[in-house]
Amino acid sequence: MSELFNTVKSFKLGSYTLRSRLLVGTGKYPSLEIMRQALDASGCQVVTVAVRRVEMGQKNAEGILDYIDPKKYIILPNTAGCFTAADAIRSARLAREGLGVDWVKLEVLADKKTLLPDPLGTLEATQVLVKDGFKVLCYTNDDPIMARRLEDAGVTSVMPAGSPIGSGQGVLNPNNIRIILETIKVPVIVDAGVGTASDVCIAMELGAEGVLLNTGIAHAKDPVAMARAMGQACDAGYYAARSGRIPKKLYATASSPWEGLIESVKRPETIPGE
Amino acid sequence: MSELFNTVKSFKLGSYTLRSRLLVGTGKYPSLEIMRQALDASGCQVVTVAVRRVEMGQKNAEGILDYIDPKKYIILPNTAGCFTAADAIRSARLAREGLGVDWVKLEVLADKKTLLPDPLGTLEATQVLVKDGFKVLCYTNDDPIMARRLEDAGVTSVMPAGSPIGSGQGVLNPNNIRIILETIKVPVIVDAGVGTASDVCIAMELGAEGVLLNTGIAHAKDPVAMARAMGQACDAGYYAARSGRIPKKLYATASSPWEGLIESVKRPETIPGE
Amino acid sequence: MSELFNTVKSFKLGSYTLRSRLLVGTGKYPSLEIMRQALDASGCQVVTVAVRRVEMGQKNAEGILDYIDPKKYIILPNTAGCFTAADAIRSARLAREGLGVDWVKLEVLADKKTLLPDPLGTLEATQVLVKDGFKVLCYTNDDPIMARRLEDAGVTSVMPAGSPIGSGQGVLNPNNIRIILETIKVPVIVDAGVGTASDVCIAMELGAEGVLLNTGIAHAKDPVAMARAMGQACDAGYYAARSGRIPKKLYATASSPWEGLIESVKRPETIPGE
Amino acid sequence: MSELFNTVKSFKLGSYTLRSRLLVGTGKYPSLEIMRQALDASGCQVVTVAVRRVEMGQKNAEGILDYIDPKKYIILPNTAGCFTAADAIRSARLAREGLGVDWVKLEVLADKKTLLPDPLGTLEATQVLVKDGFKVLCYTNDDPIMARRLEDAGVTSVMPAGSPIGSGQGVLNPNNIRIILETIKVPVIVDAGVGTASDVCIAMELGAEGVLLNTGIAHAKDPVAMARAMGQACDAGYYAARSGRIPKKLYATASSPWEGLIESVKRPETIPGE
Amino acid sequence: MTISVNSKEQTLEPESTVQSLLQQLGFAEKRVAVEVNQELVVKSQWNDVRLKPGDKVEIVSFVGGG
Amino acid sequence: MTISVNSKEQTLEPESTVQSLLQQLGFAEKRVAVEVNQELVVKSQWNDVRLKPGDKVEIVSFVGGG
Amino acid sequence: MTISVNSKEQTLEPESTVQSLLQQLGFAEKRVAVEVNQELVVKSQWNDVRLKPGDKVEIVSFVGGG
Amino acid sequence: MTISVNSKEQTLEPESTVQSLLQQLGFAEKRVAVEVNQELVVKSQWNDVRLKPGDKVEIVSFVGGG
Repeated sequence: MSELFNTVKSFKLGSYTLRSRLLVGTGKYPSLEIMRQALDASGCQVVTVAVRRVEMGQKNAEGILDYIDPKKYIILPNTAGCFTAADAIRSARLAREGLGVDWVKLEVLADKKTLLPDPLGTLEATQVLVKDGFKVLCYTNDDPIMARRLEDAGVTSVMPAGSPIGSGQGVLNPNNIRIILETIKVPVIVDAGVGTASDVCIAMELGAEGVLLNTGIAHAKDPVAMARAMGQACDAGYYAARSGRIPKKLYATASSPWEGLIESVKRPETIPGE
Repeated sequence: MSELFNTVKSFKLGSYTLRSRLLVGTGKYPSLEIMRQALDASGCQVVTVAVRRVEMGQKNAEGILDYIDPKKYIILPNTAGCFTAADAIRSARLAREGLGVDWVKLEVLADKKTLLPDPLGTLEATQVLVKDGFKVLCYTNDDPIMARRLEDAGVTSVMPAGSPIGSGQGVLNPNNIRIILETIKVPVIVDAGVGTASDVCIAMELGAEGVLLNTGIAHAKDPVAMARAMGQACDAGYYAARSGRIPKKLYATASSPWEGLIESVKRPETIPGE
Repeated sequence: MSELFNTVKSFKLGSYTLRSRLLVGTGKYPSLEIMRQALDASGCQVVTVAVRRVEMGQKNAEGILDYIDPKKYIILPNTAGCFTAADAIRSARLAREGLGVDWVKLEVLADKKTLLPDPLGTLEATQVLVKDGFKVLCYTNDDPIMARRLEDAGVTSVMPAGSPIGSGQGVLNPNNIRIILETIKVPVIVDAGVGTASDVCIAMELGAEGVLLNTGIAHAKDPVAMARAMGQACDAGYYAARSGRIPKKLYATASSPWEGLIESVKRPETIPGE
Repeated sequence: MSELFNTVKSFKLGSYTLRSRLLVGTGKYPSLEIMRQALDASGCQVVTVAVRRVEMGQKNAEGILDYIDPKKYIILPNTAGCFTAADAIRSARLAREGLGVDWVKLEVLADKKTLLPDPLGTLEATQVLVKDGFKVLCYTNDDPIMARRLEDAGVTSVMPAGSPIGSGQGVLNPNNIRIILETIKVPVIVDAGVGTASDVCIAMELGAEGVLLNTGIAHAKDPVAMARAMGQACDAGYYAARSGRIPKKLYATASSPWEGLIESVKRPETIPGE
Repeated sequence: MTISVNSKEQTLEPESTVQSLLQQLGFAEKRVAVEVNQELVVKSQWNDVRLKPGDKVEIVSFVGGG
Repeated sequence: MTISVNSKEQTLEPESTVQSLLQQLGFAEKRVAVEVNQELVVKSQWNDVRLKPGDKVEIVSFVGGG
Repeated sequence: MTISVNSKEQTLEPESTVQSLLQQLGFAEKRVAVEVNQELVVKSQWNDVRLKPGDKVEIVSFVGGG
Repeated sequence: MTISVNSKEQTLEPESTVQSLLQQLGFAEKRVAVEVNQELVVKSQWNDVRLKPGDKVEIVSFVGGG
């Protein structure tokens, strides 16, 4: 009987032991109610939120948190929108104080146009936050060397972008992800760029520990059904990565036996390939 | 609430109404017991078998059928191993008599080396079997024109190869599958070439009604776990195909809002892209 | 000294010995003068033309032929626009009579929407034309089995489509082209689908004997410059295919030696990978 | 007449005006004589060399330089083999003194296993060398943000890796190269990873100003013929990038006219697509 | 008399039916299908169809296949 | 008499040959090929083949094509 | 006195604490975090930290993000 | 005295210059570049710079590289 098939596939991320390898963002859904249903359909356990100023005079400042059941989900604050290490560090500290969590998804972006991460600012913020006791889940580009520098700096997870945030292009450079997975010991979570279920499946098949996404679900025409698809694809990729897939060949091996065939009416003189 | 998410996603294939869109072959497993477990893990409802001579003197001629619970699975006989229309027709009739089913997965192969289908023999056998009352699920290449000829000849399903049987290369030419799906009205089931879960997911995302595979599961190191992966990937692809995925872009849209950011320490003179 | 580099790379196609492996169509250019310049820039020796009714009352019926220098180019008539074997056969015979050539590029299309070839009509017309003494250069899909049937029927060249005519998608299924090249002895010329120079280069690197294209040049913004690009890419692909390219690796081998490095200022404790 | 086709396509790189956009390395050839022939066949004008200690007692220390005709080639020294900014800076200064050139191909590698560039060391060395008056052609990863930082630091050319040095995988992430080309004003030269001619052609079609390679030629079975292929592919890609290629479509536009067809024998009842 | 079953020689009583052949071989109760001289013989006719010397009989069952 | 040339009506002298038709239309000296009732008529026979009322004639030349 | 809260002017009693500011604005019971002059003020100190004229206060909460 | 040249011990006359070292080693006329204790010594100074015991000298030339 399949060992794997029976193993509970939980893994450790920061202070938490998780079953689901899909981490889901909470931004840009048609409504908070649809978000709530999508999170549920995805089967995720970790959801990300962003730090923003309260709306003066608007009494119900929590909003989003009311739609995230603390018994079902662990909240991971991000530093989205920060373009300097200093701002990212301040946002992380505000988030820790406001949510009482010890981890953060660190994002230090280089510009608003591409939303690509700034490697230098990211490394600088990582060093400060790690010293400050944070468990840093670090959004970065897919450069294996930057990934190693971040691991050396003490990140809890390296989160390379499959492709630019919101681009829906999936994993553009599997080669880099493979090299990262070869050289990094902390969990590698593919973050950003996921457009559809097969993108999640491919990222997991490459050997990623998990996948984080937001736009791919939130902006799908049917976010709840897409959330379900993403969750299933994540599981599928997890099992496929560990099941020992068949090698690729130009062609071909028969799946039915050659023995015991009935006698051919007019056996073709020669069967090519025999 | 998501319509799709609640809809039972059954579909009609031949005389049957099916929930699962994954069809699984029964060849080449390490053991019949592992096959039984893999079929169960895959969640499939239709399994294929091949017609072969009984072993003289060997009393227990059924073997495989003892491991396929008729209450759980519908058996679809194939004509694997036939290189002429005549042999395929005889095999189909023997299968119908032996199993009491009215459908067949028609395979007329061109040679043992590539196991690619013979378009002419396939069309010839289709015409005879359809006239003879068979529901023909027809394995073919990915040529949209041959697919149309087969539909004109009355097949119940067009089953284009994603890549050569057992090659594990997935869908090599999505463009052809797309054109087939645009022009064919009967269910299109991608048959052959699937190597891992993402291949199934991609085939379903293209819009296929289902996927048939065998080697990808049977020859995986852990067939049971891979079977589970294939089943989940099939579901994932089904939902993703119908959830309206986001478009692909060079880059990028933020998943967190730009409003309400804390005031930057030293706002960088210019934020590129702003 | 490189053998290959000195070898004149002429090859035999039908009754002709050719240097250039690029065959170029004459349709859809902005003007006949631009066509003339583009043919010249491409370095091609074979150009295709179509058979059409003369314009009644319009005295100068030859038009295109006046722009094709018979001393520089060999004319290859096609049967474009024919949807039945019968029409293709008639067109071929009219072309042979009108041009005094013994070859034809056979096209039997299945429909106007996809312009994909009709395998059955193509095979039928091939059999008649070969018996009638034609050297048939046969446009077909990329199915290795149909390619073999056409070779068995006596074609002079198998011309598989890289992708649909005018689609500009290049070679969508290199796997099929590889199998065709493995099994076919007559020259294989990739026909249709070429969008830009690298498409030609890739087709040649796969091992094709030549490439035939038209829209990729004629509809480029600068047909003459694109024609030059296509011609150079064809040569480049020809040489690359025969030069024994390096294998692909995940990473990496240094192109500069490790010996004789100056002594490092502060040699990093450990150089990873050493 | 085609403007482009007549334009001499020279471009400025550092202090030089060049016709050829292919830059070729001098490492790892079977022999210096074959290297000489390959450089000639490639049509390149710029060749790279590495700085190494003289062999004590071995009188003819120049070796390689005797095989590089200074009237035909401009020598570009590199800092290959350096794993720290300090060593790269020393190597650059030694090269400038020894060769009397004012430019350098800067390489600061992260490790011997992947030969991937170290972004931090590269940026550090760039800042020092630019201040020291060097024209820095800077080997880097394909991250558009690092490319921008290097441009801000004053490099003469950004040289992103298509794939790891010597991997022969071509341009693994065209998306990143596109973003770099959108945002960088200095010449972008794709450096490293080129395996065969089509890789060069594709890099140029993306819009790169040039391509630098070494192993792809030096380790080919026939370096001289491959060098010729690379040179032609570079030209082909240059012209194709500027000729306005046709768009990609699912299918299809006819290259022969629909008008003036002969009357069909038995016009098929309906032509699909009409 | 002698016939061929799945390309192997088989001797049996003259006038034997398909049914008696299957009994003799032990397949009468199994899920099998039968051809005589490349023509299918449906189960309902196993008792009626008599075999002649030299008849070529195919007896098939089912195995794993994709 | 009346015949059809490239699907258009054409009147000409009775007993006309293919050659005379081509002359009348101005194509005699051009690089064209001719079918009468879907049968090719080679140039060497243009003077011999006489047209009958109702004959369907195709006269073709060459245009740009891929 | 006048301070800035989230870049907007805000007047309040001299000697006010962070706690009193939050009460005045109605955020005292909410899940918010506070910075004064870009330094975090943890909840346990809201009662102790007194605001001075011109202080820059940031009050943040959480919104949807990826 | 003894110095190190490319990490190998080398003995030479006291007061030797870089120029004399290069002559002794036969590289004076070659296209080489020289560092003493990790500082570049340009050719115009080869005659002026005197070597001290224990100096670390690097003499480099050029090889094939990509």
